[in-house]
Amino acid sequence: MISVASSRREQASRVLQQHGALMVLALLVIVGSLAFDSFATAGNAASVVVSSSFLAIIAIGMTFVIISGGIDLSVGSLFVLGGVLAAYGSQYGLLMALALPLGACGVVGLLQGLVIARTGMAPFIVTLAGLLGVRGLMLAISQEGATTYLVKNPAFASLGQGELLGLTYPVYITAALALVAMVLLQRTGFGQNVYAIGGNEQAAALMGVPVARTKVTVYVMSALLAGLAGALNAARLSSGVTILGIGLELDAIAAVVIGGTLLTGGAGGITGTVAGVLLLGVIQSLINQVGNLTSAFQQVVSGAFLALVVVAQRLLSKAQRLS
Amino acid sequence: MRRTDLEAVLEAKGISKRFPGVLALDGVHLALLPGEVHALVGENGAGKSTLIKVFTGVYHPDGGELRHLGAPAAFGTPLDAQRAGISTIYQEVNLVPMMSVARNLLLGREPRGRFGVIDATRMYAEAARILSGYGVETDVRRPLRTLGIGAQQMVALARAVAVDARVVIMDEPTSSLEPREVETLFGVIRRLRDEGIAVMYVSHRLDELYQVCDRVTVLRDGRVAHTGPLAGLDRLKLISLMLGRDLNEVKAGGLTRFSRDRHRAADGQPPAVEARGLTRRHVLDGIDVSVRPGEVVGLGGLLGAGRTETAKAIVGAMPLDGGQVLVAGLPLRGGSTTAAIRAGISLLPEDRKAEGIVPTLSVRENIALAALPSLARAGVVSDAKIDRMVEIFMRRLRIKAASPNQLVSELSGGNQQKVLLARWLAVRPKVLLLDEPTRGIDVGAKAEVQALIDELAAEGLGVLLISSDLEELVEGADRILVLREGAVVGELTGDQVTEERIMATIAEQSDDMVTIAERSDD
Amino acid sequence: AKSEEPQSAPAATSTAGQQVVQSPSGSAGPTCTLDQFGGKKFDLKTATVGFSQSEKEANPFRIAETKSIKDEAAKLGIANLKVTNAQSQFSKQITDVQQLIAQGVQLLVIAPLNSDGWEPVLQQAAAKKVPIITVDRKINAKACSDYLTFIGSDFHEQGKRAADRMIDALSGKGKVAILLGAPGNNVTTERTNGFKERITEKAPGIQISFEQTGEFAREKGQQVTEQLIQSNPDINGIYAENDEMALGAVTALKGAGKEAGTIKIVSVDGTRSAVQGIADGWLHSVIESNPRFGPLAFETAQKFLDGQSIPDKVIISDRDYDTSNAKDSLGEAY
Amino acid sequence: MTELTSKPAFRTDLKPRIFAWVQDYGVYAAVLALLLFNVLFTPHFLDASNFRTQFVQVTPIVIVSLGMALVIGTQGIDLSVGSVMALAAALVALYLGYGALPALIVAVIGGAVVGAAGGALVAYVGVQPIVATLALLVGVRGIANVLVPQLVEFRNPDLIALGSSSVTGIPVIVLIAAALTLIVLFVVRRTTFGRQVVAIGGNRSASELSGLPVKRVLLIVYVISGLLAALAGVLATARLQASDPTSLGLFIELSAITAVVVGGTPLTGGRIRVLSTVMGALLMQLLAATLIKHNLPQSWTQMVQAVIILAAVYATRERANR
Ligand SMILES: Nc1ncnc2c1ncn2[C@@H]1O[C@H](COP(=O)(O)OP(=O)(O)OP(=O)(O)O)[C@@H](O)[C@H]1O
Ligand SMILES: Nc1ncnc2c1ncn2[C@@H]1O[C@H](COP(=O)(O)OP(=O)(O)OP(=O)(O)O)[C@@H](O)[C@H]1O
Ligand SMILES: [Mg+2]
Ligand SMILES: [Mg+2]
Repeated sequence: MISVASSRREQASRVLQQHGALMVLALLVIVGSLAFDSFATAGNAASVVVSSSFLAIIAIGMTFVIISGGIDLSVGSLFVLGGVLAAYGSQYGLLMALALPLGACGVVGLLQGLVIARTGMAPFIVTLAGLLGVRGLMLAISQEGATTYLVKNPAFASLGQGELLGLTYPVYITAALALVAMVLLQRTGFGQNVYAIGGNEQAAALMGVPVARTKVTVYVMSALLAGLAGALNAARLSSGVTILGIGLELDAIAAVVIGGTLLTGGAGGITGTVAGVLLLGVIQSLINQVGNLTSAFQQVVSGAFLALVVVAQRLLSKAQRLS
Repeated sequence: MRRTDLEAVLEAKGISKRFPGVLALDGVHLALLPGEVHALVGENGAGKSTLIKVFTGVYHPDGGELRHLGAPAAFGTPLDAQRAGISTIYQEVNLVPMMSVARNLLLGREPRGRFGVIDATRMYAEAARILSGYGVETDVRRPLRTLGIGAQQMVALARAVAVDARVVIMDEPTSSLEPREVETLFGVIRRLRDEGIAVMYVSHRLDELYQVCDRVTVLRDGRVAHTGPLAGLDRLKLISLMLGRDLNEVKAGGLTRFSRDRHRAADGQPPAVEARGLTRRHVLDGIDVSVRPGEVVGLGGLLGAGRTETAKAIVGAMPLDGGQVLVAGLPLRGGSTTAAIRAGISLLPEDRKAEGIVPTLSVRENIALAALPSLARAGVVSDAKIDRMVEIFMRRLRIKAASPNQLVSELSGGNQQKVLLARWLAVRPKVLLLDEPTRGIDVGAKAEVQALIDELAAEGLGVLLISSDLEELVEGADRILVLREGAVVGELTGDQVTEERIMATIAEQSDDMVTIAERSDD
Repeated sequence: AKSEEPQSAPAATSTAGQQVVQSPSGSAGPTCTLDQFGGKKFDLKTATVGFSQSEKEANPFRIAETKSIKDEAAKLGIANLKVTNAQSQFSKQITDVQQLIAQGVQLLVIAPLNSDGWEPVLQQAAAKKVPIITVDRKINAKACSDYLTFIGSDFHEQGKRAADRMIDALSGKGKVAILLGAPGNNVTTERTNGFKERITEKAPGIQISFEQTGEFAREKGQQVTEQLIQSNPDINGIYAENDEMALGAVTALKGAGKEAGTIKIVSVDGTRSAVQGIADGWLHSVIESNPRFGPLAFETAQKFLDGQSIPDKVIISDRDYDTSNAKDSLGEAY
Repeated sequence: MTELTSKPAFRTDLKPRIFAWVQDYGVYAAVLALLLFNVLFTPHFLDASNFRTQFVQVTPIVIVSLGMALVIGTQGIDLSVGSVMALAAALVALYLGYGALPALIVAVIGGAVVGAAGGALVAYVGVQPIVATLALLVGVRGIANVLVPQLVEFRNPDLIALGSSSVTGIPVIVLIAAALTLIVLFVVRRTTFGRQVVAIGGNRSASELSGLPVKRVLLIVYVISGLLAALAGVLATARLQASDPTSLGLFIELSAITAVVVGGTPLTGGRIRVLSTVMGALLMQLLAATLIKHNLPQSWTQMVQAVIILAAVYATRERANR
């Protein structure tokens, strides 16, 4: 007979690793509040939360992709495409303002997913091509980026600008999406399939997981969420700005990984990702609080922070395995 | 009991399957009847796993027809096959290591609560209930990878059987199971048979076949060499069918693998390697082992007794809390595998797929891997030297490959194992630690490997042999250390080396359960 | 470390290259006063002032711009100046400004990365009645209500003036290539449109046979030009939408063994290296885009706080550099 | 071997062999196709000066890709290469006062140090390569910009000569890239180190148990990548005749990864194809040149690149056994 139970300590350190980002976040907030008077104000907190919400939406989609063992580099381009199409579509009403970007981004996600699932090409390369192609598409429909479509539809604009209790609607939308994503990931067969193919694709296939369908779904979701984030952002900015989203995919990946999701797939979660996004936002806010760092120093500090956070994460998880 | 006039549940009619350079299956006919246990046997690379993968929709046949319940069937994916009631345990444990035990066990049929959402509480309870039926008591929330490989195999088994299956296919299910677990498994198989389910059973352990199987199909080089009832079939006849050799020839060779006489390990000689007080929390508890030149030392014990850990600790592949390893009387520095190999100790790991082969490299590169430093001058490798060495080992171990340049991942399991053995012999070790060296190896190859162990010991090599096959252990080892809960609980020498004594030593003072966890909850 | 000795160029004097307002204030267009805007008067010296820079301080323009704002603030004794840098990410700039507002700044000077998309910032600033002065690029919104005023150059006009120079250089005939700025950038769009409009309007003999982006960077300008002169050897002029790309083009021409001046290069910005390039004969002319916004920005703010009326846009007059003035103006170039 | 003879003889199928050929030599075919297109439709394409231009422009990417191929072979990835180029440019500007050679040496050491930092994070701390090098991507460019905040022109004749002179008509930097390619090819094919790199990428725990110095090899691989990136940075700087830490090497990591993957080296590691990587880089260079020469707008350029990358990788992908 084999009998192996988990010790309480083991469970505790597992929790520790999963919520490492959350704890670093709490630490930073405390330090920031002590160091700067204007840091722990409602206004500043709101600005961090509001501006993080768009990255969070993208990162939620990215979490699914990464847990499934893939990666999606096209989200930055999809974000800007979504914004431009939403602004363009808003001329024809609220419905078009949402349907157009979601439709287009969904199709891109579907294509990427199909190529990845059916040909076995590396997601990195397929979505890298997506990054290029989608940005090209965006440039084509905005006359090489020269045309900025403006959002004239008040209903759509309010989707991005309307406020409730000092926070704009996108924050609530993000929160709702995060909750849905959590349930999806932890409590549905689809979520289990995502973990399974990320953990061991071959085994998952042998266990009867519909690998191709799950992969396609994951990339469609990621693209839809990126498009939605773009559309909401366009509503917030009242225009389809064309110079957005460069390097956004790296931010999203960084947030997901800081949140404790393994890039190799098979493990991770939404809470960590949300914490990771907020962590990036808070770091930026702290840099702004200092108020006089040159741009170059800001980069050094961000890079150092990122390194610090991942090393801390890593050591925490090592400690877990040793105990 | 068995009724041959029954309609086949699953039938292969002239199935062929080609891989680049190999015709793995060549017009195979096989009918699986309800309520029978059908043995599928054959040498390594005969095509057993390939046939199973064709049955389960992993591979698509190049020729022939698959019939399911009398109608032509084409399974596009394993999922299709599963839906048709065909459930499988594969040769290599194929589960998701990072997911929890419960989620692995119930993936795809988790109990649902409100809104169709998974009910976690019920899932864990159900998983625990199912597993305890297979003698596995564990926290089903922990990741599967933290379980020993045998326990993982039991989870895979439980998973396969728990579905509403009409056909259950098992590809070497016992290769990582303990005798007691094998009994549990046989109980399950007999129950399935009585329920009218067709069971296909692949194993290289002939004893097992005679214990549970009704009929047998022998594959040789991708073709069916024989099909018929097992009961009347003589053991030697079966072997001669598998090997494709004359019955008399096999008779002459006999079934003996190891030479009966003990090695003459010079008793006066100092140990080639000596481990003192190997300790690691929850795993190893002050283990002392020594191996003298020309001696084969066996490590016995139940699953999870710490045999693999002991071996890994000796080669420095596992961090220790205490203890040291001495080679020729001098302590091994650094605790790294590199140092151990340089000092002449090598380990053939237990988990071939995860720790053995490098799947992207050829047979040739895999064999040469560990010996590279000695095959190079100033960091530049000599291809001529490698070729010569690879050729020798491929011939000596009879490695079946299209060419030395074939990818090792394309070989059958047994041949992969031989490649690994070649890798370790190539570094000319003084002491060889073999962790389940004959797992998944056919009778022919097994005899070869065992003969090889003998031969090496005779040449003065020290061997530490870990095997769950008690017969192998008894026949091969001069001296056996029995481990339990990470500690040596007995040493058997000379005439004490018998299966009964091993079992007795394991059982002594031992309660029903080996609870590592209870120790860790101090 | 020991770097090369700097090239000997006359050091810029403190007032050299000062911005000059094109249209005398209040002479034309709508104006704005404190009352109209609805804000409250405060003392600039003790106030918290925010400056949001759009791009890294890595090219001469941005360096000079940030430095000018900081220097002027120091000169005026404004102790509490908060500077943020959006590192060319528009979303970050929006957040930056929002956080500046949250930190309680009373006056905002913004160098916008983009003209559109300022809605959330403007709303927030309006709610707190924080006056915004945008420098170098415009914001597409209502002056004196959404924001206070704009100080900067007219990029469209710069394009037109560059076209005039090109027409001059080629005597109205020939083939011209454009090295475009970063795609999607307002500056790129306006400098391109201005140039093309003027060419079609005044010199139908000039054909624009090639336009590729050099992304405002020297290396990219060099690479594109190398491809260009190889496949279009008959090109007569190159219009580079900033100096860096023009200088990259010069390196490419040198590498291809061309003589100085055989291909006429006109560019926009007025960095010191470009003006030196004119003196060396490689560039034909450079249209200035003056980044020294500090004095004018704070002067405008002070006027506004004093209750005077200020114009809704302050267009500065940019000079041109060509062979006639390049050597003498080196000290004024940035 | 001997057993082979007892196997039933197999038909020689043509189709799989064509597949295998395309998989191995797809990049070469794609380069040829693109050359053919250009010869037919691009004016002045066959001029010697054109080939010179293309080769010169592709050198930094080739050099960076060589290091990237090694890193990818270990199942890693190095996103920091562009920033290392920038750092090298900054260091060259700072130390050029001592002469071209000392400046070059300092720059290359700087690259090695960054590589060592990344390698240490990956090998010893166990951080995932993509995140470790992402942190370096951000931080190292920051450092480069702190050291040299803006573009600096230089006049050092040695350095300018390095960037613009030729030997028997072939630009020096192209010769350097060719030499480096041969060295890396030799290392991968013929040295113990090369085999170890590939084995580690193929199965890390197997390599550990086989006594390979896994951590050290990983560290060295990242150091090499840093070295090569720094060298590429110096050469690009020499060619530009100015040190530009701000924009030098931006996004080159993506080009390099593309070159490696288009060349048929899988991102899953365990395999390195050096010459095909160079071909991959050439393919991307030729493609960019073609699009520029035909004056396509940016939107089209990016979409066409996307399609070509997909097509090339599709051709060279590992086929599933079905
Ligand atoms: N994916 C593959 N690619 C190429 N050849 C393969 C592949 N899978 C199996 N083969 C070849 O097909 C033949 C049959 O292999 P198979 O795995 O079915 O043998 P087996 O009877 O299960 O052997 P074992 O007892 O060692 O598991 C072998 O020669 C093997 O090398
Ligand atoms: N982190 C851990 N905490 C507690 N127990 C563990 C941990 N990791 C592994 N174990 C247990 O330690 C035991 C040792 O496993 P292992 O399989 O190596 O032993 P073994 O004697 O070599 O058995 P066999 O070779 O037959 O599988 C296993 O039962 C495993 O479940
Ligand atoms: Mg098999
Ligand atoms: Mg074991």
